Amino acid sequence: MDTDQIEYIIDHYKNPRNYGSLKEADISHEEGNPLCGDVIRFDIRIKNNKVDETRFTGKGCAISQAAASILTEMIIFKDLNDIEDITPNEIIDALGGSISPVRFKCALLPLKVVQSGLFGIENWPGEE
Amino acid sequence: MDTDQIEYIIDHYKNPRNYGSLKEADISHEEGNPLCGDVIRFDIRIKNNKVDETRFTGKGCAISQAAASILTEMIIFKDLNDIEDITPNEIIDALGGSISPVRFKCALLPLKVVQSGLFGIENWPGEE
Amino acid sequence: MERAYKNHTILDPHDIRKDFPIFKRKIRGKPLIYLDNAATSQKPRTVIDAEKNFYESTNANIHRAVHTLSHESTVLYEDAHKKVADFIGASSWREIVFTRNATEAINLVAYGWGLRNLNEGDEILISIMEHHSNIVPWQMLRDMKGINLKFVDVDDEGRLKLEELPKLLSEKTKLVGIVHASNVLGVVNPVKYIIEEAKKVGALVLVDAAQSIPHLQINVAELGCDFLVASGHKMLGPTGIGFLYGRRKLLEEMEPFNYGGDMIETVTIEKTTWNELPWKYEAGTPNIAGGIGLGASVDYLNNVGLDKVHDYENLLLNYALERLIGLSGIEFYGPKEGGDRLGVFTFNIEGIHPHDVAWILDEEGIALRSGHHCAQPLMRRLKIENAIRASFYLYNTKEEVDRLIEGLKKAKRIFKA
Amino acid sequence: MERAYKNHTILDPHDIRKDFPIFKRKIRGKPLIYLDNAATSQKPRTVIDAEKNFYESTNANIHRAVHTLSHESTVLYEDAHKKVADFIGASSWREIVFTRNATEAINLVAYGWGLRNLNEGDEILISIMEHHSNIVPWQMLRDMKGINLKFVDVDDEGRLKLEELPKLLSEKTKLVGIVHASNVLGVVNPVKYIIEEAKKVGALVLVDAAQSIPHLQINVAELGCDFLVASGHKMLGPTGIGFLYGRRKLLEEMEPFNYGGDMIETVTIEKTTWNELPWKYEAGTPNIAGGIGLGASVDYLNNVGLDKVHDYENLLLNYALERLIGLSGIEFYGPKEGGDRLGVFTFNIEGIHPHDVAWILDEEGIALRSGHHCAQPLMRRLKIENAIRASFYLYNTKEEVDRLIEGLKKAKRIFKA
Ligand SMILES: Cc1ncc(COP(=O)(O)O)c(C=O)c1O
Ligand SMILES: Cc1ncc(COP(=O)(O)O)c(C=O)c1O
Ligand code: FES
Ligand code: FES
Repeated sequence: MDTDQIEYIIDHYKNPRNYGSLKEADISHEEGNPLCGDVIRFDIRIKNNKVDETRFTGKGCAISQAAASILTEMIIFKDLNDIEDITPNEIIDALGGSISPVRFKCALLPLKVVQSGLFGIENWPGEE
Repeated sequence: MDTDQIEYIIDHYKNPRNYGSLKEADISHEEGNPLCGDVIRFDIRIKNNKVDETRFTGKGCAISQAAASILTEMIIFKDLNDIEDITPNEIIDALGGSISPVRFKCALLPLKVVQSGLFGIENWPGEE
Repeated sequence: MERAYKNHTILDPHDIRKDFPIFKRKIRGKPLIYLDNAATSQKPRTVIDAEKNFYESTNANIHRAVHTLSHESTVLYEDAHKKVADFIGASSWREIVFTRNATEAINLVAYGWGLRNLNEGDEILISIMEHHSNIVPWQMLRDMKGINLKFVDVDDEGRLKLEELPKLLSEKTKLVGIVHASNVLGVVNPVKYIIEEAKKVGALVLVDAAQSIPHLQINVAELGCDFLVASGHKMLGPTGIGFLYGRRKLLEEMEPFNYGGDMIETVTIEKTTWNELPWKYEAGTPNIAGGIGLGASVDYLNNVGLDKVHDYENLLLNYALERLIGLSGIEFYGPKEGGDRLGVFTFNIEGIHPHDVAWILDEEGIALRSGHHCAQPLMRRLKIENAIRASFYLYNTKEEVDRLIEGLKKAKRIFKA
Repeated sequence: MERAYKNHTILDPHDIRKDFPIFKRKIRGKPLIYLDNAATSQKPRTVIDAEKNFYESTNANIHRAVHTLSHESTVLYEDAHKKVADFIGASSWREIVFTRNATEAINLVAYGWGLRNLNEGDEILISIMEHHSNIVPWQMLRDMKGINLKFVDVDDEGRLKLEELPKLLSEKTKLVGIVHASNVLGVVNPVKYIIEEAKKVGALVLVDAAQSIPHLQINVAELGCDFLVASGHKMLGPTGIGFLYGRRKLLEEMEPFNYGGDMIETVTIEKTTWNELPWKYEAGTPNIAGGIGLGASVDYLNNVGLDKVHDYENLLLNYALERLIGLSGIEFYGPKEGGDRLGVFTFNIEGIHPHDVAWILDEEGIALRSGHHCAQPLMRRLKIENAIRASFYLYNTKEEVDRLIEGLKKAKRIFKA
């Protein structure tokens, strides 16, 4: 991984966007990674089938936390249908592309929180 | 194994010495090889602490039967103390020396019958 | 026959042999003739190298470590599961559990499923031609759980008495364990039919494919079996690796077998939860190199094509049987013709102990097996204690068959039999 | 320290490294620094070749066949048992049962002994620092047999609270399972003392030597343990092979674990009798090549000398701890000094997730482990979820320690920690 990408991830980790919680969230959902005990929680407010506001909290590694931060920016004001379509690859790309597959579970934890929270999707890469 | 040795074994197998049973044996003892189901039985008559007469019966491979035949010749008129001292190696040698170790159980079955029958010896090569 | 053999250009054993380093081996100065394939097969260079390369450039423990070698090892080991899954038509690689061998795979089912799900009076049905591996684990359950163990008999040619099946199967039957191809007789059993019959009474079916999978294309979806077991070492793979195929739902419901690291999700003092499939059943550090080697053996078989292997072995078998039956004093067990039969055949020579035949053949560099072949109930049914068994694989040749026949003649000469 | 290291001529890691082909491997262009030895060790050329040579020139199934290859294979495989027996001071090679790994060896005892001999209310005592492998099998017995599972606690430095032993041991205690050296803390437990205490109440003792045996000379007769388990892959041997040592009388009395071929003497439909030791516990075709490879790894360790290995690793450990503790923000678990301690150490860097540390180090070609190390109860006791673990073996060097420290500094820089 090149230094730029590492720094990009560390920046999101150290300065997470949309960190925190929402009082009157339409959806609050949390998932954990049993292998490490890390967890992420998303609060989402919906208006007109769009994400109106979102916040996340969590504890965990830089990759999962950075991915959560980046994901908040990806989904804000987006149509729920488009959010349902976000693929794991898009997350990996958004993180700079060269995440090691051992860390995919980290990188995809936030997407899992959002998609299973919103749509009850349960089949995740490595879980087929 | 050279042809002479093979022929020597086959000769004892086809024309076993002292084959049969004794009516008034002092000791009659049988042992089997559980791996193949073969068995050998020795009848022994003792006089003055010496083997006065002996016969064997059995079913099994050429090596076990030939060893039994040869063993009858080795023990006849021998002092029991000397019989107790017969080593597995002497049997292998008497068979011509180059018996494959996989067949040791065959070659030594008769000695086992005789020594365990006479002396209750139980520890056998490969059984330590 | 002779002609068919000569025109048989689809598989050239002489080409194949170049892939197997062991054929440089001499036995007492004579070239090795290896006819003990039903016991274990030889290994092609690609399989030997797969293990060697793993140790030389990748070796690490799998799962959970972040470092590169561990990741690469995990991928290689998972891929091996995928190769096996594809090879037998499983619907997911998670249905493939690597075990030490076929025996352990059967024990996994006996413990993981049987110990927990069987009740007194339940029945398990197997056949009299099973290998000990598919008998003794069920006897253990019989003794521990008070279940009954029933046996399907064979006729005098060694074929299953299928007509007895309906009588033997009932609602009490919880599992049918059946060998796909006999390691003594070479017969291939109509497992698809047996599975259909078993399903009518709701029994699970375990297929012992240890002998068939090296020679026959198997598709578990088509067969409809619940479990299938096999050993890597008989299919060109390494020792120490075999597998259980299990229907996903069953594997999910069953209890684990071995307990320890890697098969757990979380452990607390009070309670432990299990890892996802197949890891739930692969406790501790697995035979990583062996698994990768098994994957390489599947690749090798796929490259050659199992159809070709089977066709070729059938030609060889027919050639051998023809010549063997021409000898006097041969007592032959099992069906005398090709067809639903593998290249395994068992016989005796009147007046010579089978171990003595093997000994004389060994003097000629010919390796085959004599004994009870871990199938004592079948042997007893055939009214014999021991027999000689020759078994072919894709690298055997017609010339080797000729030398076998010469060897048998020599044994007859020596023993004046 | 520095001087001691320089004068340490007894073991030259640079010489040793030449025997290990993997050190030619580069990770992203950087030389591999392998510090994940507590997970699995690398393999010397002699071990890799032992397996390769077996497949290339001897390979056959063992036991009972009359032919030469089978005989040679049997001897090689038996000899491997003998090498292990000598290595640990067992009184007979028949006390050595080859298993897949340490985990399976513990399960063998749980099933073969525990399942048949334990009654409700009986107790098994283990420690809170056990690897999952020495916890979960006993939980299984607890759930199946209604026994109690008790734990010896550790103090804050990670040493066993031995003073609690008398309270925890009683006539109810049927088995004590204790890890010889912790895979997290590196501490070597006073197993001899624990065994003596356990013997006072008549409990059996199982020693988990998976971590200790690669580094410490062990003598089971001196220890007086009833069982001892280990894994080949951590002691320079292949994957897929490990062993159980068991006192002969116990192994004779216990029930088998896996059932099938090779572990039986005779099988009838009604009844089966067991083969002699150790085959009674090695059902099916074993990992023959793996066993032979394990024998080769024992030879290698004997040639180098475990004393030298241990002394050298201790120097390396002290050097590493000195430098590590000099860094700011390091949280270190376990005793901070050498002595009764192996070259394994576990720590965290404040403000960086251990998996992220491992990731940054991996970018530098440094392989070490992060996570819970299959010892979740211990981790919970230490009030952490994850940690970084570095572990040494005889081929690691002072220069590698330096690069580890540089890597950790880099991680701290990147994370501004
Ligand atoms: C202390 C200890 N016991 C047991 C094991 C289990 O070893 P294996 O996975 O080879 O069965 C390990 C391996 O990490 C260990 O460190
Ligand atoms: C039909 C059959 N089933 C099971 C087995 C057991 O195989 P393994 O010893 O590899 O467990 C064999 C091996 O001889 C076999 O022929
Ligand atoms: S390590 Fe836990 S989510 Fe990344
Ligand atoms: S084969 Fe049975 S004793 Fe020789």
